[in-house]
Amino acid sequence: MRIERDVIYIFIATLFLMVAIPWAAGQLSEDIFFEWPFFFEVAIGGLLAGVMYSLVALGFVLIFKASGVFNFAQGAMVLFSALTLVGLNELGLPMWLAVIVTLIVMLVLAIVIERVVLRPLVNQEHIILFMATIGITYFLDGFGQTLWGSEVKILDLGIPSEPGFYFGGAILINDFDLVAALIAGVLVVSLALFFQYTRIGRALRAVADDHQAALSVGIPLKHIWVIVWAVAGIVALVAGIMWGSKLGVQFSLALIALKALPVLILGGFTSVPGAIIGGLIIGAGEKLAEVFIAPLIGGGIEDWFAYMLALAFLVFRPQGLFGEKIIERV
Amino acid sequence: MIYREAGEFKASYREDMAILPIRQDRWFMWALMAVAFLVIPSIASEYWLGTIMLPFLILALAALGLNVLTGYAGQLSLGTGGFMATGAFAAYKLATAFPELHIIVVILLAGLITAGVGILFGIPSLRIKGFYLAVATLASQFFLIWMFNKFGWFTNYSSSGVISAPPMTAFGDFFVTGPHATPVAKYLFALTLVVFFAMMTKNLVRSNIGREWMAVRDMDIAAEIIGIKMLPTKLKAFAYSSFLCGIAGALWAFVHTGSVEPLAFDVNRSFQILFMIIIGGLGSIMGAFLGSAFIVLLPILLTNAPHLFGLNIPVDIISHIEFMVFGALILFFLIVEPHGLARLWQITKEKLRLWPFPY
Amino acid sequence: MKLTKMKTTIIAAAVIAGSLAGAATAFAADSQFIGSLVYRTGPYAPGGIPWADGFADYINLLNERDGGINGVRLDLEECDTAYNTDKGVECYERLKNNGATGMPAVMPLSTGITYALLDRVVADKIPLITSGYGRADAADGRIFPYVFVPPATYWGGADIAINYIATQEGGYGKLKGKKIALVYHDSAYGKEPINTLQALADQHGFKLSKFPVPHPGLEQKATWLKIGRQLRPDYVLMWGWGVMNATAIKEAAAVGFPREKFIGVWWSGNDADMIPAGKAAVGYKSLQFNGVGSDFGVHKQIKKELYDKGKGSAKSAGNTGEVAYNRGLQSALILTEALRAAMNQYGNKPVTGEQVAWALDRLSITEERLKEIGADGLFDPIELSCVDHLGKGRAKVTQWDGKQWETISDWIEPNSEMLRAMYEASAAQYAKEKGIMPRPCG
Amino acid sequence: MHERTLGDVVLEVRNISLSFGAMRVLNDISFDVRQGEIRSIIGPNGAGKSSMLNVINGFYHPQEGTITYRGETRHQMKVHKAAEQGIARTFQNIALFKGMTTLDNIMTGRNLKIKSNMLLQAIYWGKAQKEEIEHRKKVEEIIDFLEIQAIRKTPVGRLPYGMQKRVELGRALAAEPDILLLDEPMAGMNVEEKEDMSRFVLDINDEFGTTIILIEHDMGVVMDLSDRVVVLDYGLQLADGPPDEVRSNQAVIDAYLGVSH
Repeated sequence: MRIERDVIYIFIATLFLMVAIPWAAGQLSEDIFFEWPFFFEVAIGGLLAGVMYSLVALGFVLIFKASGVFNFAQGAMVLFSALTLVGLNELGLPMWLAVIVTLIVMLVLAIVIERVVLRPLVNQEHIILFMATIGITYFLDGFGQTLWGSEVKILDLGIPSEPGFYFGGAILINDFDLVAALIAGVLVVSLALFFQYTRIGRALRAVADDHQAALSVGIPLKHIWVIVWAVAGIVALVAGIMWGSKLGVQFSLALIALKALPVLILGGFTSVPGAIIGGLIIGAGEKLAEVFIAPLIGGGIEDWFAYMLALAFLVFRPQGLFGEKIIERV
Repeated sequence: MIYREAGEFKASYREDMAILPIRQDRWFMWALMAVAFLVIPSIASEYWLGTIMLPFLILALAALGLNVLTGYAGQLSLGTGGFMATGAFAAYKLATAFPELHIIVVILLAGLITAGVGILFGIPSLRIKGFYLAVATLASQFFLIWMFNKFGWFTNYSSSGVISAPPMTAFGDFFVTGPHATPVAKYLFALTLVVFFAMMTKNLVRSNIGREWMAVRDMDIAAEIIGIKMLPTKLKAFAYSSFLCGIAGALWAFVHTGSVEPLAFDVNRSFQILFMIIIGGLGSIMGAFLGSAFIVLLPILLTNAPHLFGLNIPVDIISHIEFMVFGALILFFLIVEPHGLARLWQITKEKLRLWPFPY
Repeated sequence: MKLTKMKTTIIAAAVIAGSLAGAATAFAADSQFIGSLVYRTGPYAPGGIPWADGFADYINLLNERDGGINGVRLDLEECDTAYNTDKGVECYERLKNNGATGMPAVMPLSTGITYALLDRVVADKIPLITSGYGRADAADGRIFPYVFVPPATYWGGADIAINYIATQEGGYGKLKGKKIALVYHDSAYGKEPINTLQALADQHGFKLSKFPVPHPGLEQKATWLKIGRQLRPDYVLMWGWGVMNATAIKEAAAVGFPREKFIGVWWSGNDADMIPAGKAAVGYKSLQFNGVGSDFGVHKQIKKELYDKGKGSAKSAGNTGEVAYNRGLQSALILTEALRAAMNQYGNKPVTGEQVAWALDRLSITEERLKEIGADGLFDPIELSCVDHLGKGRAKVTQWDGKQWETISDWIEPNSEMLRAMYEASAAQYAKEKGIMPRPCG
Repeated sequence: MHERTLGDVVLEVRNISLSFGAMRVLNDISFDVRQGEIRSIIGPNGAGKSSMLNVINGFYHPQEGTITYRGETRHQMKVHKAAEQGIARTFQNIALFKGMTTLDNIMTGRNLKIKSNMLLQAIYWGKAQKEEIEHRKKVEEIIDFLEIQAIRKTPVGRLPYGMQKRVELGRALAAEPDILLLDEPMAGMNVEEKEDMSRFVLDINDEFGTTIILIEHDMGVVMDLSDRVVVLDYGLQLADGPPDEVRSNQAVIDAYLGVSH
């Protein structure tokens, strides 16, 4: 990937502002408490939270990249996969087997979605496909709960959530967040390797650029769709496990999709690295804003701030930080 | 054979440019109006008027607003809930600060204020397009809801941040808000406004501004080259769309529920309205109404269906199944006709015109 | 476009039209209809399910054991709101005319639905009972003749929490200079206690810091870094909801804030909220307006009459001690006691909402009556009047031990004098805006 | 061919150079257009013909050089300005508004002439309605002229290619332009359709006195219709002059016969 020069400028400016604004706020206002260790605690906490958002955003990117579908159902897939996993586990399956069965379920789901939804709607406008994924969302939400019930379920990975102190005790970092970020990182690297070095991965990349070209690689488009939806299902499962062990497996898991959307636009709908960088910027940005700006205007700004931040990036890069440039011609 | 335009000739452009150039369509429309204004209020139960027709009408108005922006001008928006909230809170501030204002004035002013807010949040649309714009409009959605929640001024410093509509009359003793307003009164009031604004919208989309919107939607570069200015055209779409959404929000708060908290207009509302126009048909006035009917009525039908068949199913199972069936029906209709119920209606009419011949 | 498409459309339309036509269902004329708005689905279902089970179990107990109330069988119908206001309103409108006399009272179990029904219940003359939620100022029965808020309000809850903290610290005098943080769901519900807490802060000299959490509250890292690493308050209060509660407790653990100094309101004290938080929740405290556990006579009867015969609503009798379940019991108890009083007055037949409102205006659930029911110690006695739609408004403090709640305080009575003045002032403002004339009370 | 005297210079293109990044698309191009003439730009694919039109109507901004239109010299302008100055155009790849009918497409061509404000249009009564009908009359004249009465109310997305080209011409004509830029109006047409289109171009020029700048591949058509021809090749200007003169120019012949550069 070639990084354009303005992306680097925007990146540097962002880093600068992320440090400068909290610092300045701390100097100017009595209500803002600014100290470097505390700043780093917030920034690191934000970055780690951002990785968790990336995890969800990644699923969106995979599907959008390969099929141009804005998959609203990604949140529902996170919930569904986590519910299935925990449900199977509660039925008495050992965890490893439950994971395998859930993976098979997600593969079947991908096949069904391709057959029932995508194939009849091939070549329709984007917004129609978007609406179709909303239909899938409703269906999955209902189906998952019919199968496994609406009660909250526990998914314990055994990662401690007590405070951990680093850098000579100066900075607090949550161990759970560290582990989660690590797992997300492994997932991203393996996806990148998958795209780079496997035949299917290369075909998927080709499909993103040109559907005709993909056909010439020798893989039918419908298989490619099944594969990306299945891969997105795996990503959803990982996200579901991580978020589920954090919040308990319950309906609210589906709502994390809303936290992934600003990540998506900031990074660009079509870029895997964009989802990661976007997650980091959004995560750190919203936490820093909540801590160092929000007290001035009443607090609780995290949600809209993430969107506003993404919007600000779009003004400079209408296609997102790493999105494909939109070229207009007549 | 009855539905036929043969034999009807237009003697002037004026006739040819009427909203419904075919005579049978005009009859149908008059009949529909008669049913809406006369038959329904006299036979429908309170439940039907207050719980089904009223939300249907108000959400149809919001859908109409969004359809102008998304269906006609091609600007995908997920800020509808925020704009509805703006209308509701503006109406509340106006009604409590100037109690002598007539409710129509309050509602129109609330719409205008919302239009102003819409213009503000429409500015990014000059650079940002498609799904990027949709997600960017979520910024306005979250920001507006946060703002109404956060600043006590908007709610006259009520401890909970809930606004409550004062009782107001349309004329004389004819209450349309507050506990003394009958469902019939509320229904007729909302219906009148909705019909009026539907007419206005129809006029706009068949006039120059409507053509400019569609031109921008279909090919913005070509539109600009033939002299359509992007900024005013897009902002007009945002303004008019938010105007309607604002009015819908004010009606929702004042006429439908009476009291609302900002969360009544959260992001789910925005999605709900977007579903309406996609299911109903993008770029169609009729579509806004059909979509609203689909999204409002279907869940209610699904919830009640087991009772009708005498089945005693626990409510949670009903709810889950309702979700599944609702999702499946969305998919079904999209696959049957991706361009929405309005197109389905149109195709039915075309068939009817030729019936009984296949061509 | 094939003809099949048209056919399917027509069939779909026919089905829709057909199912609309027969929307009315027949009901037995001699049984008392009870409509129950519950949420067994949606994002808040984990807290809604036990409540619905408790409510249903109590009604069913009366039917199974006593054949209803005063010989009038109870006919319970649930309607699932999924905690969604639109659906809630639809449920209310659908159920309100059911049965011989309509819905005798509505318990919407959601702040949003409560607000949406405020005008409607006045027009329909159906009492709106909001136990521990809704509008606190509805305690003023002169302005809210159809709204009842027993057994407690958020404002009272805020006062009780401060009262408890003062006791822990050794008296109100020790509060001076203390730092208390409020973490709240940024909505109508979460904002309710702020005015009360601010008034108390001014009065007792502690510093109140407010931390709104945007809905739904999946992410609170920034909030908790501020609380745990910067402000380091002496106590944290929480007005949380749904998934926000577990997240807050986990984040509190992550920044090392002692859970013993972390007190939630009753809606932040469901068993379902503690379970996902796991070990992090041990030591966390919560206010409750009812007792905890299933060690009461009423539970034993429910087990005997329902669960042993396979007629229980919850998964098993083991689930009947959850706080939310007991809250459901309590709501059912308040409603059925009002029904009983109304029937005593108007005759042993189904009663109307207006008659139940009459009964609620003079509702008296005494200690003796609670003993008869087998709920002494579980619930606080309730005495309502035309003016007072709240009662004593007391609550207890409980602590989570990792498996269940332990009661750690007696009933704490809020400062009724101060609160009453606040209720009346707020209600008066509402009356002014809505043009309501206060009704005369005896 | 028709012998006629040409009017004054209305448009002068002077030393225009245009690049995208490292790619030079136009290199020092200069020519003029006189009132009432049919001026053609020809050249092989990739010669920069469409880019030249895009420069003239302000869609591309050249790095060097100026455009003088009716005495007014400009370097850059907003895209919609060209239409206001009376420059209309058609596109190589049809740029119609696909979701709208033929009638509405052509009506959009008159957008600059409609004066009613939004409120009047919303009420659609009195002035606004009168105006709408007036413009409809004008548009009907164009529809008659282009012989597309039968497809008046058909959404243009459903029309065959040749018809779409005609509708696009109609939309440009609706603006009553002083200068009409036609970008390959006959591409992909059969002989019969080409004849129709040629007739329309000549009629427009004759009847309305519209100055026309034409890009076309069909040499026969170009030589028959044009008053003067500019030849471009790889962004360079090879020749400029009347058809006969251009036809015999050695550089042009080489370019078209593909002599290696």
